[in-house]
Amino acid sequence: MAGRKNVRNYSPVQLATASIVCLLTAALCLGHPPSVRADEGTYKLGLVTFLSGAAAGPFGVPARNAAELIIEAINAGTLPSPYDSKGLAGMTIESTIIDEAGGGTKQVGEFRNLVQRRNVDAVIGYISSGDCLAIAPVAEELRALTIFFDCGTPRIFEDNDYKYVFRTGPTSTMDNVAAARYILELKPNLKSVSGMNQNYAWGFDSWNDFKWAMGVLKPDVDIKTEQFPKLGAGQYGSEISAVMVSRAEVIHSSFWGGDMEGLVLQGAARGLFDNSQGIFTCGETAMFRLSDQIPEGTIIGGRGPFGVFAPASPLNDWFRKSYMDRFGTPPTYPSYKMAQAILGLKAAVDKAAAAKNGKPNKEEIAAALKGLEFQAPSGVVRMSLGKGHQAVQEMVYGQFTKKNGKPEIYNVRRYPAECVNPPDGVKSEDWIKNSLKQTSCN
Amino acid sequence: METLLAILIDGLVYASWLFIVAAGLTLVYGVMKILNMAHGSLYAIGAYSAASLVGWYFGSGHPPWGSFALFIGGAVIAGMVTGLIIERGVLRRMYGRDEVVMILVTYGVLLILEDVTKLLWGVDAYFAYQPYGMIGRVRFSDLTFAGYDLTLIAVAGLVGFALWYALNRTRQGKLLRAVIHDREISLAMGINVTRIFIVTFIIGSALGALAGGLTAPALSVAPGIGIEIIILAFAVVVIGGLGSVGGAAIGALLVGICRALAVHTYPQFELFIIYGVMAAVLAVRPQGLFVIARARKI
Amino acid sequence: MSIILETRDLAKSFGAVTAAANINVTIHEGEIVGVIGSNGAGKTTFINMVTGYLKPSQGSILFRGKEMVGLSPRQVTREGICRSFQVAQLFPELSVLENMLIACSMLGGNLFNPFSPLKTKANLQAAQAALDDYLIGEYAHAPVSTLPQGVRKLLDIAMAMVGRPSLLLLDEPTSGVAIEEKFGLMDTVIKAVINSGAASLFVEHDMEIVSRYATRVIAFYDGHIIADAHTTEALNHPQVREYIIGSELHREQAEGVRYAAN
Amino acid sequence: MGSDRTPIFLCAALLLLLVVGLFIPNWLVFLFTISMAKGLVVLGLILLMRTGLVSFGQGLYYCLGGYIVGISGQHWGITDVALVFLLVVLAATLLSSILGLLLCRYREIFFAMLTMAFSMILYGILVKSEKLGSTDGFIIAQATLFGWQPEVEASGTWIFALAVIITLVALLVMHLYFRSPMGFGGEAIRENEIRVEYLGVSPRRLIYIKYVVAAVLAAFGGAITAVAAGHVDPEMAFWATSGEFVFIALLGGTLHVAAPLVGAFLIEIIRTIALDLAPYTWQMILGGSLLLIIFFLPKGLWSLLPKRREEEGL
Repeated sequence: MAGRKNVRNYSPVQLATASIVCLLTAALCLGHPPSVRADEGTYKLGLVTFLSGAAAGPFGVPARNAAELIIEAINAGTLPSPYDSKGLAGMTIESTIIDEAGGGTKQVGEFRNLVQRRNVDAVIGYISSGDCLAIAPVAEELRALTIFFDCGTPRIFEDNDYKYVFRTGPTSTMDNVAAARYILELKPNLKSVSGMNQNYAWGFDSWNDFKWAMGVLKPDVDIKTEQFPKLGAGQYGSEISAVMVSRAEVIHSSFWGGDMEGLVLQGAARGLFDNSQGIFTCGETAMFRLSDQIPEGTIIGGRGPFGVFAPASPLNDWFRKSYMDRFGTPPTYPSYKMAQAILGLKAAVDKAAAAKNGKPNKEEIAAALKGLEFQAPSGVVRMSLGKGHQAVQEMVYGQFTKKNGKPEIYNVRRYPAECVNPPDGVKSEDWIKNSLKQTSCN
Repeated sequence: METLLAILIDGLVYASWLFIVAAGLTLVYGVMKILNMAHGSLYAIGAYSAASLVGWYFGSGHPPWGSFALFIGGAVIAGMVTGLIIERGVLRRMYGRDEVVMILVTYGVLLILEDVTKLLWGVDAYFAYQPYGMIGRVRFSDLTFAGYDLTLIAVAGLVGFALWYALNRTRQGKLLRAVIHDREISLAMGINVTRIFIVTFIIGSALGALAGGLTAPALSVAPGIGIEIIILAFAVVVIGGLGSVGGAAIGALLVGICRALAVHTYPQFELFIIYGVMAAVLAVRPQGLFVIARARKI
Repeated sequence: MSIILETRDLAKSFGAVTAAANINVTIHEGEIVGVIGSNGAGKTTFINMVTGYLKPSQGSILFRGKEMVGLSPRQVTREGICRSFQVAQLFPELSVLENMLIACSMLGGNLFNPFSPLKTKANLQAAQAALDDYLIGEYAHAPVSTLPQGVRKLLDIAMAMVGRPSLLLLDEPTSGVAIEEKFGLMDTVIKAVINSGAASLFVEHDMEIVSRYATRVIAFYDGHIIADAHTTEALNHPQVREYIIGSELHREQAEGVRYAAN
Repeated sequence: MGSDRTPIFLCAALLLLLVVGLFIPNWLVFLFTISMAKGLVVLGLILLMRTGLVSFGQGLYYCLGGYIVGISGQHWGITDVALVFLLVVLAATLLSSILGLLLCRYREIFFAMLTMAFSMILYGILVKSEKLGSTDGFIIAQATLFGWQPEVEASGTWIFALAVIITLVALLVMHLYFRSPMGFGGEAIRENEIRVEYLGVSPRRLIYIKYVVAAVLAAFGGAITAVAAGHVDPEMAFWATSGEFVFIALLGGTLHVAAPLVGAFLIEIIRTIALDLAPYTWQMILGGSLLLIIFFLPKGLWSLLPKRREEEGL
C-alpha cells in the first residue's frame, strides 16, 4: 500500500518524555541493587501508616511522630529502663516510611517492594484491618517479620496461624465488650441502646460485638435503631434525628477520626447527648482537640490503656513528656500503639541477641517475640493470643469532664485482659456469645 | 408523625447542602462541558479557609457574629482565586478536548490540590464549630435541630434564587444561557466565550468553596473531606440533567428526601440510595430529569 | 411502471407544531423526483419519516407494498431505502477509504466476523473501485475532516449507494457545495443512480438543478404538498412561484451564515 | 496490505517477558503480574473507548472476577485455576449481558455515570456482606492447576506465567478483533452513530457485544489480581479503581493492543517511584504526570513510536 510516506518525526517533547520515562524505569530497577545486604550495624525497618486521606490526621501522623521519637531515642540509647541499651541489640535502626493509602492490592505490592527491593529487616505498620488481612499471608510467603500496630479485626489470628506475623496492639473485641460492661455498671437498669457506626467492617464488627455482649450481659436491653452512615460522610443530620426519635438511653459509636469529631460537633449542637448517654469507643483522640464540645459525662475509650488511660510509669512519663515537648500535643492512642510495636521489636531482638550472644536472624527474633511479655508506655503487653502472636492488654473506660477547666477523665474503670478478651484459640464471636457471662472480672 | 417531620427536615437540610455543592458543578458543566472533579478540592479549600479564619477570629476575641461574614467571604474568595488559577493554569490549555479527557484533567488537578491543601494546612483537623452553635436550637416536640442547619435551607434557596435571577434576568446570564444552549452558534454570534468561561468557572469554584465554607462549622476539616463529595454531587447533577441548575435543585431534593427516608426506615439501604435513585432516574429518563434541548442533528 | 413507494396521509407534529400533514406521495421505479420548498416546509421531515428516523404521528408508508412505519432506520435501510444527508454524515477521523470500507462491510453483511481483517486486498480493491465510480478515488487516503464539502457530499452519497438501494433519498445533495461544482456532482450522482436502476428523490433549492435532473417535482409549503407534477408544470405553478421560488432568492444570502454556524 | 507483524512481536515480547520473569526479583514479578492484570481490564476499556464510550465502572467486573476466585476457593472449595477462570468468564458474561441490555442505550457521560453506579452498587453489596468480610475482604485459598499445587514460594512465578499466557491470548484475539470489520465498527460508532444506523447496523448491538467482551476481560484481570495478591476486598469495585483504569487507558492510548500493558506497567512504576521519592506528596506527582501526559501526548504513550499511517487503528 501507498502508506510509507507518513513516517512521523519525533518532537522534542516526545523525546524528552520518552527519555524521562526510560530513565525513571532504569533508576527504579537499578537504584536499589537487589541483593546488597544492609550494613551489619544497622537494622532496616519499614514503616507503613496513613500519610494521606482521612486517617492520616488522627492516626497516621501521630503514629509516625511516635515512631520518629522512639527510633531516635532507641538509637541514642536515651530511653528509660528496660530499654536503655543502644539500638536493637546494638544495631542502629534505619527506617523507611510508606503511605498506607490505596487499598489492599496496592499495599501488597508496596509490601513486596519494602521486603524484596528495599530489603527491610522488619515491617511495622497497618492501620486498616483490610490491609492487615491482605498483608499477613504475603508476609508469611516472603518470610518477612511483620508487626501490625493498630488494625483491630480479630480475624487475623483467629482464622490463620502465622510464624512471621505479630500484632502488638489488642483487638477491637475488648473495646466493645468492655464498653458493654462499663455502661451496665454505670446504668444497671439500662433499657435501650442505639448504635451509630460507620458503614464498613470496623463499624459492623464493633457494633456486633457490643450488641452481642449486651445481649448476653443484659438480655432485656432493647436495640432501638442501628445506624450505619457511610465512612467519611461528614453530615450526620438524618442519623442524629433517627437516633433522637429512637429515644434510647445510650448511644454507642465506634466512629473514629474526623467522622467521630463531626458526630460530636453535630450531636452536641443538637442536644443529642442531653437525654442519651454517649459512648465513643475511639473518643480519646478528640479529647484535647474538641474539649469544648464533648458533652460532660460522655464515656470515652482509647482502644486500650493508651493516652490518658495509660498507667503512670517512668516509661510513660518519659513518652508523654518527650512527645509533648516535640510535637506540642499529648500523644493519643495511635502514638502509643506505634511506640509499643517498636518497643516490642526491641524487646524481642534484645532477648534473641542475649540468648544467642550475637546478631539474631528473623526466625530467632520471631521466636523471641512469640509469647513475649514486655513493657510499653501503656504498661505490660502480653503476646498471649493467636499462639503467642497477638497481644492482649487491659481495657479502660472513663467519663469526660472539663469541670476543672481542663479536659480530664473521671470514673475510670480498668478491665483486666482476661475479662474482656477470649482465651487463646477461641473466636471472639463464640466467646462473647457462649462464655462471656461466665467470665469474671475480679 | 415525628418521624415524618424528621424525614422532611433532614431531607431538606441534606438537599440544601447537596444543592449548594452541585449548583456550581452543573453550571460549569452546562457552559464549559467540563465535569469538574476538582470541585471536591474546591469544597475542601473552602472548608479549610473558613475553618482557619474562624479559628483565628475567635482566637483574637472579636464580636462573634462578625465571623459569619468573615468565613463565608473568605471561603468564596479562596474558591474564586483557586478557580482562576485552575482555569488559567490548566483548563485553558485543554479546551476542545473530549469530555472524558476533561474529567481526567480535573482528576489530575484534584490529586494535585489534595496534596497542596495538605502542604498548606497539614493533616491535623481544623475546627470552626463556634458559628455552628450561635444560631441556637429549634425544637419540634422531642426533636431538636441546629438553627444553623435550618438556616442552610434558606441559604440554599437564596443561592438558587440568585442563580436563577442571574441566568434569566441579567444580560450576562442570558449570554451564558446562549452558550449553554449552543456553543457554536454563540461563537458565531461573537459572544466572548473565553471571558464567559473564566467567569463561569470562577462562579462555579466559588459555589464549591462556599459549600465547603458553610459546612465547615459542622465538620472536622481534615484531608479527604472533598473526595466523598464529588461522587455525591456528580450523581445529583446527572439525576437533574447535566447543566440544568433547576435540575440540580430537584435532584438534590430527590436524593435528600430519599436518603432521609432510608435512614429513618431502612438504614441498611442508605449506602445504595444515591446510586439507586440515579439508576432509576436514568432508566426512565436517560439524560436526567431536565434535558437541555440540543440543536437538530440531521 | 410499478409503484415503489407510496405514503398515505402522512403527518408529523412536534407538540403543537405541525411539521407535515396530508403527505400523499407516490414514487415509481426508476423515477427521479425533485423536492422543493423553503426551509421548514417539511422536506427533511418527510425523508426522516420515510427512513424511520422520525415516527409519523399518523399515516402509512408503503415500500413495495410493505408497511415501513415503525421500522428503525437500519431496518428501512435493509429493506432497500438509502439516504444521504444535508450535512454529510461521515466518520471524520477516518480516511475516505476507511469510510468506504466500513460502509461496504456493514451494508455487505460481513460485519459480524471478528476474525477476518477488514483491510484485505479484495475489500480494499472493492472500496477503491466504489470511490473511483464517484470520481473521489484520489482522496482515498485523506482523512475526511480535511476534505472539501463537494467530496464529502459525494462520499456520503457513495456510501449510501453501497447498499444497492431501490430508492435513494438525497437531502440537499448540493448544499454547501461551490456553485461551479454543483452540476458536476449531480451529473456523477444521477448517472450512478440511473445505472443502478434505483428510483431517486432529491431535495434541492437550486431551481436550475431541479429543472435539469428531475422528471417530476413535488413542492412543499408549510408542511403540505402544494404541487406534484412534471417538472416544468410544477415550477410554473402559481403558488410554487409565489411561496417557493420567490423566497429562494433571499435564501442565497442566508445560506452563507448557516454554514458558518455549522 | 503489508504483512501484519504485530502478532509475532506480541508473542516474542511476551515470551521474552516469561523468560525474564524467571530471573528477576520477586517484587518485580509481582509488579509485572499486576500490570498485566490491569492491562487486561484496560484492554477491554479501550475496546469501549474506541467506540466512544468510557466506562467508569470496569471495577464492577474486575471485582466480580476477584470475588469469584475468592468465593470458589474459600466457600465452594474450588481452587483449580482452569475451573475457576471458567466460572469467572461465565459470571462476567452473565452479568454483563444483563446490564448491557440497559447500558447499550446510554452514551457519553451518562454511560460513564451509570456504569459507575452499577459498580458502586456492587461495592455497597460487598460492604454489607459481613460473610465476605465486608470492607476487609478475605484471603483467598491457594490456587492449583489440574490438581497440582505449587509451593508457596514459587507461586509468584507460576501465577506470572499464567498471566503471561492469558494476556498473550487476549492480546492476539483483540488484535485480530481490532482489525476486523467489527473492530472498525466501534470507531464508526464513535465517529458517527447516525451513519452507522443508516448503514443498516444497530449501534446498540455492536456496543452490547463490546460491553460483554470488555466485561470478560475485566473479570480476567480481577481474577489474576486476586490470585496474585492472595486477597480481595470491595475496593476493587470502588469508583477510584475504575478511574485508575481510565487513567491507564489514557496513558497508554488506544492505538495499539499492547498499549494498555505498557500503560499499566508505567503507572505502577510511576507510583512506586512517587511513593519512594515523596511519601507525602505522591498524589501530586501522579496528578502532575497525568496532566503532562494529556497535554503533551493526547494519544497516549504509544504515539511516541514512529509508525506508518496505514497501521494506525489496526
